[in-house]
Amino acid sequence: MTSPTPTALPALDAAKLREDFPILHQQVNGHPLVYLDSGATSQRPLPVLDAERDFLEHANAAVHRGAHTLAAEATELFEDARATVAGFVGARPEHLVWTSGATMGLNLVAYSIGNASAGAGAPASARLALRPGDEIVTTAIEHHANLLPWQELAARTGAVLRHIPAHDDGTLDMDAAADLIGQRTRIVAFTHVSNVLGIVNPAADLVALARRVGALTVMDACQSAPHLPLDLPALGVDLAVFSGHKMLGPYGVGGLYGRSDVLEAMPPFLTGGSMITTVTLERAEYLPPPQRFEAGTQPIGPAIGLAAAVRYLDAVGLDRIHAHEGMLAERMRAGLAEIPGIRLLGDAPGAERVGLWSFDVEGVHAHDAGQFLDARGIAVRVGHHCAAPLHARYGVTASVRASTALHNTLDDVDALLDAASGIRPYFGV
Amino acid sequence: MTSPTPTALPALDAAKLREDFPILHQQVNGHPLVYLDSGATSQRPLPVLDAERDFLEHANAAVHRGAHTLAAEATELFEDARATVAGFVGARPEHLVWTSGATMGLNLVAYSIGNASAGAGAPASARLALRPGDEIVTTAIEHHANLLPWQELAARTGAVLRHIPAHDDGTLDMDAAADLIGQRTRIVAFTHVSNVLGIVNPAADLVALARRVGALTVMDACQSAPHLPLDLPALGVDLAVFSGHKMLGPYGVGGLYGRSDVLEAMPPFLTGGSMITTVTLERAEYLPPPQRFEAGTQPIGPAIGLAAAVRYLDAVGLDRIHAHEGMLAERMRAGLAEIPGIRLLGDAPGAERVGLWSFDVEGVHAHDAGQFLDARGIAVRVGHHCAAPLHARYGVTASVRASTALHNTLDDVDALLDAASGIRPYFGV
Amino acid sequence: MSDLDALYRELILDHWKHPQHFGLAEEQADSGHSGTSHQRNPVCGDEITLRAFVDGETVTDVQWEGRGCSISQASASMLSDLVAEEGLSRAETVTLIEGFREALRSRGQLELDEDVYGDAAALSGVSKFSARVKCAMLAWVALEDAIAKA
Amino acid sequence: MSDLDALYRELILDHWKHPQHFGLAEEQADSGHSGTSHQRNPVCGDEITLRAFVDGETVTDVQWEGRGCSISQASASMLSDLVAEEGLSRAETVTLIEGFREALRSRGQLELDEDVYGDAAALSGVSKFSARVKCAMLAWVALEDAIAKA
Ligand SMILES: Cc1ncc(COP(=O)(O)O)c(C=O)c1O
Ligand SMILES: Cc1ncc(COP(=O)(O)O)c(C=O)c1O
Repeated sequence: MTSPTPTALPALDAAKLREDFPILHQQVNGHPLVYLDSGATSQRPLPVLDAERDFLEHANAAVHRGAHTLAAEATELFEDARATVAGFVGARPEHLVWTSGATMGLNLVAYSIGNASAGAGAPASARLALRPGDEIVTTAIEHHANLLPWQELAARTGAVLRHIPAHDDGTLDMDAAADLIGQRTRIVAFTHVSNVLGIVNPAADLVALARRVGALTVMDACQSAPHLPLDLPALGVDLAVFSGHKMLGPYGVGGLYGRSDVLEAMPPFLTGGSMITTVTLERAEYLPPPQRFEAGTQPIGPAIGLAAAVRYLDAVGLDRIHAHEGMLAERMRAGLAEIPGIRLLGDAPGAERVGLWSFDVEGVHAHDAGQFLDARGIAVRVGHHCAAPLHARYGVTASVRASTALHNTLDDVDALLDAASGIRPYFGV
Repeated sequence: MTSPTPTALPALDAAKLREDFPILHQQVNGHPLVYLDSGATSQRPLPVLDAERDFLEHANAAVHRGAHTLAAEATELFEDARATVAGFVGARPEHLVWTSGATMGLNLVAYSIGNASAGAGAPASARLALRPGDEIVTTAIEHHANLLPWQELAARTGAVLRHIPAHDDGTLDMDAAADLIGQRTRIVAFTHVSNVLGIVNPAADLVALARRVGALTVMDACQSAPHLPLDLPALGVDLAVFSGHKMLGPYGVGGLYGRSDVLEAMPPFLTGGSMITTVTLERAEYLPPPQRFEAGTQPIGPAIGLAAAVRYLDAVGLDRIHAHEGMLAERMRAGLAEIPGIRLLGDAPGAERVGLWSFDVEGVHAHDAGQFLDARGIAVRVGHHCAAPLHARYGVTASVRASTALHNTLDDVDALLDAASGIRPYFGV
Repeated sequence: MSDLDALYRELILDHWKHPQHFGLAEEQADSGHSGTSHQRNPVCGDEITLRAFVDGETVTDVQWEGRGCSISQASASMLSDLVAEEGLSRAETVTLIEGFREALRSRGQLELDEDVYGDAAALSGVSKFSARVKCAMLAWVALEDAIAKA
Repeated sequence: MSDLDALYRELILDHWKHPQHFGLAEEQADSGHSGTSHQRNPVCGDEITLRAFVDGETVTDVQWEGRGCSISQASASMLSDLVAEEGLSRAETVTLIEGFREALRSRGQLELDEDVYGDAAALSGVSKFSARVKCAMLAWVALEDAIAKA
């Protein structure tokens, strides 16, 4: 484990943070809830719940389109939220497009490029256009959200989709990547952290490979944004997405980060109100980014909630969160590896990780294993976690995933380990 | 005014309902807030705020993908919400697709048809495909959200976009509609109620014209859903959209209603998690509707909030709401028409309406008029309300719009009228 | 008995470990007398291929193959036992499936009658676990489909 | 003075009703000595076309046409007056515009200096009304653009 442990900082006090999360204080099936499913959706601390509610009780109004006092106040709060969330990933407000979530952000990018390929957009859009034979490179470990939009884009444009393979230990095969990313490559789309493996991928190296051939980089930051310090401009990716609900924020909001020149070149995707300069019955002209990509009423309350969420994360400190969750992951690995019949997916020695492990229980289906854990109040996810090809790679259809957040304690991990050791005995295998 | 006034029902008590809306109890610029901007976004009553918060504090989890107790509970609440919201518009749960809002819903339909036109989807999708020369008919009074997606679809497919004109009084020219909707017409997209004019359009007649030629009907129900009883299957439209935030519900959620055979035939739009049956690195197969159109994490909390909103509307009664708002509209019309220099847009005698009026103040720009009203605590919307072509039709670029909801009282209307009479004197025109 | 034990009855674990009627005989590819259905649970990737043999109006045999959780496997095994041994008619089988669906969707309200459902009555406990209802239903949906095709 | 009166100063209403430098002379289409900019506020559809005349480094005249609210019209009028009468250099004009932008975005914190901004100093009150800042800025953004083109 090479997670940076900033010794200068005192470790975070997860037991204390827990108090901010109302949902954690309940019994499930007669046991205290141990929530190890933040990888699916995170729980919300009080400051997030309160920020959205305060807004709705005192300042709610549609933004950007009104002169009345509430509308002006709401617009300021909404644009402040943009600046806050952009700042959280090291970016400027004009580089952050609101979306409804990461899936939407990735579809936005793929469809916009599809539209450019069909001749839409400004002259600058031509450089994004795909032609038959052009290549889109993604990886063998992606969430469906960062795979299917590219399959569809390839089908629409005649581009070819290729995949960077993974080693057995879950790390990407960077030699293969260097071979795959070539002159025909126009887009390199990869996840920063896989939602199954938890390994932090070498984003900077992938960006360097893509830059060498002038390909656009698209990074899925869903599973890294809430868990480690992120500076997207420094990382050099062209575009990146994240989801509010996975980073202590509300449902229904997410972010698409983009470099100016890239966003500038992208034709609109969704069309409708608030993204135009002029409209006649026959045609419309569109605003510059980010508004160009924000058709219709935006998720105003959720955006304000997400700003509160990143302020909360920032106040705790992403370095400390990363170190804390790394420590939990370490303990989890050590414990799980000792349980007979449990196989960890992506157990790469020394890899930088977030606090997440997926595993297979020999002879017991993931659903049954998850049910057993749930009976002890432990909430884990079971299934293919929207990464079916990755599971096929490991010869399984489903796995059990335990994923942590800043509020998880070593007690939570120990509860998991204790229960997990009982799975195979219970099912008599 | 032909709004049905169900004399059997006691009128609703708006003053009492007001108490459920925390935001209304404040002073703005030294005056009690008079919120007449529900057409842009509605305010949320406590049961809606509480439903979402309760869910987040007690049952929040990602749905459909987990076996743990919270996930099972969240899935039930989420699917119950679907049934509730579908029922609100007379539909069955499987006919309701969650969206992030009406703009998204209309784009979903237009892009799905675009994908069908490009050869995507099942064999049944071919009947949705557009060919060059096919016609899409919309109206001259649409919100940009129900205009631009069709402009873009026409541009992508070579279809021709045509517009049903409006009379000076704001009603649609149904003779022209009967001429326009012909053998080439494949899609008829219209708004149930214009967000500028407030007139209830003859949806059943438009559906009949479209059916005659086998064209698909798409209805924008944003401005009708919260204001009058709606039975979409009875109305016979193929597809319809609405936005949660305009019907006392949360931001970030909306509904797309569709008839089974139409949804069945539509290829996917957004792709990602939770909408697939099988995925390999090369290709994916998709679930039946509604899941086919629900890629990625859905707005779970907002959907549960929206269910609470429609329960609230239903408890008050849509007939009563329609009658109450019709009464407010009547008083507003009478008062505004008397103020020298005020011109009402869409003042059709005897037309069925919702409680909304837009007007022009001679010699005073809408921004200035709105500012003047705001100084008296009256929140109205100014601008083109995302309906620029409609404003051009009336020879103005902007108007002032006062729109009501079930919590508005006659006192609110009188405050508007009193202030409005002061606008031209203040600016010395 | 804990909730978990009520779900994972002895009988269920037995069928899971010793699935009955498992295996599709290769030589008996679909004829006028049989129908095959493939069903899949998209959440976990579980799948089943089930073949029903019908003689006139009588369901004479059921064979299946598949992979999945203990509930889905046990359910397929119990269902095959039940149908093959009783020599039910098409109509009776459809009624049986409908009753099973209703009980499983009842959120713990309805118990399956052991006289009618045999070992499969042990699946009653699943109805309290809404996320597992699909697992138990998989084979039954497949049989419904296979009979319609036969 | 009420907040509203602080926004709609006498001077603003005057300029609105009697706009200065209004009208683009047709014969003077763009030459090397002038630049024209068209700006639009997408929210309300307000627009302005503004032409700046530059002689060497000196801005010699400004003409404009447009429609919009009293703030946007008065602001255009005041700006034209100011620039045309002072004979400012390009650089000075740019500095002027930057100062104006800063004051208007200050949410009521900064006052415009009457000695520098002339009548346009009356627009200080706009900065408290964030939704109206764009209205007041419209002509200034157009001038910035027009000078760059001249
Ligand atoms: C008639 C109409 N259609 C569509 C929309 C778009 O709705 P939304 O912005 O919630 O997507 C609106 C609201 O702005 C509307 O009033
Ligand atoms: C790595 C990764 N990418 C993308 C997504 C999709 O995010 P959402 O469902 O919020 O759109 C997820 C979450 O499910 C994820 O874990």
